[in-house]
Amino acid sequence: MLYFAWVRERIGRGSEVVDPPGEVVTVADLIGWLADGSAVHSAAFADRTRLRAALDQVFVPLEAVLGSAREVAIFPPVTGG
Amino acid sequence: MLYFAWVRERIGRGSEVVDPPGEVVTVADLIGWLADGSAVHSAAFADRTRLRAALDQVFVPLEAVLGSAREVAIFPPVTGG
Amino acid sequence: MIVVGPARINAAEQFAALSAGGAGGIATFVGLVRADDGVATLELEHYPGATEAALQRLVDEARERWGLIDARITHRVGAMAPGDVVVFVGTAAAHRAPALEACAFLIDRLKTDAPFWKKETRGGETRWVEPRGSDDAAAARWSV
Amino acid sequence: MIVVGPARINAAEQFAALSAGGAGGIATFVGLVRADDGVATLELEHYPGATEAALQRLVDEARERWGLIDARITHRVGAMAPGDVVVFVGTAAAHRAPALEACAFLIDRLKTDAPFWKKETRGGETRWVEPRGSDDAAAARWSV
Repeated sequence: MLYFAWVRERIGRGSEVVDPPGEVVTVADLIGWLADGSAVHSAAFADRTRLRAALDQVFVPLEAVLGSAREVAIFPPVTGG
Repeated sequence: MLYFAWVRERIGRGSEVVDPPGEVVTVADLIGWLADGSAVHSAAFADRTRLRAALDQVFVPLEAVLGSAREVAIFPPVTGG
Repeated sequence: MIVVGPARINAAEQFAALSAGGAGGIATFVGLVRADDGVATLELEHYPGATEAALQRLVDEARERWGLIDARITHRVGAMAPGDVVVFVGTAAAHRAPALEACAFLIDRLKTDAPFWKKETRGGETRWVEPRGSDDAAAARWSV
Repeated sequence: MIVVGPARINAAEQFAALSAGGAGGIATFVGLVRADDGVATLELEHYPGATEAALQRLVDEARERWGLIDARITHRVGAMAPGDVVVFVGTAAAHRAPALEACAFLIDRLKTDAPFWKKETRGGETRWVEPRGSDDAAAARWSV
């Protein structure tokens, strides 16, 4: 897992390695599973409408299937430029 | 009169002072009067669709009335930039 | 060419590189930290690897769509002060229309497609910048 | 600011002047003598007085229409070689959309509204450049 911007700040770290169970199929499932297991994650992920995700460095909707992705990133909407 | 680009080259000078008669009312009249009086002007003004004009430095259509304008410029379509 | 890093952006150098290709028209857009709205410092975070890949995809798409001679994006990250250049976007083409359109495309789409996040400090308070709804609309007009 | 003259145009200097006003976005367009289409020399003629007035009207219109912080047009006249900058157009605004739109407006309208004429020499032959129909269409899209 990689976290950026205020997601990173609220979780208190930029990356972590997780091993979710088989019923975690989508990015949204993964977010829910992390929130269920930790008050810190639960607070950081409280408003799902403000979360965006990438699988192996490609932007995806939260409904995307994790599949064999090795790198999952969670972050707020981007604000560059 | 001021001439620019190939109009200037064909007429052989960049400016001249003229004193048209009263029946010369528009820019087109002035062009016709100059062409009637000189083979060189007649050749330079042969294709009226390729001529543009300005009165006292403001672009006008050939049908524009000369009025009290003191500076009349005749030139091809512009090609700057 | 894509560059993402903490170094100060030299617009003149970027411009000279674009001029070298024999183009008839060069369009550029430069985004700066505004000096007039009370921001003391701006901090830019990015997603190393993914950011560069996203910018490269945009440059590749612009080059193909508008037949560009060259396209460059340089985006600064880290701490910046008012007046500093945040991003330089430049396009070079034979004629002006493709250069101008591709330049607008690149900065509009960069705003929504490239993982950067801005944190600004003003009046002693620090906050993450919220995206503007108008950015989505600007990016969407380039959909084919 | 409007400049029309024979001096070589320094894009970096122009750019620095635009950056000085505290803008959030700066858009520029630079037109160059193309190095790839066989032109040996380009000669630019203008209508002294009328040309500067036409450019000033365009800059005034752009500043008002898009609320610009600054707008600059510098156009070279006289003899030029491939790679030389013919024209520099630059706009500075608080945000990117007005800067980009005003920059495109200025160069599109300059092409049809400002009295300049180009004469090019290629392969030993000299000819006056004909206007492109697409220039009228590009200028017309800015009519209000």
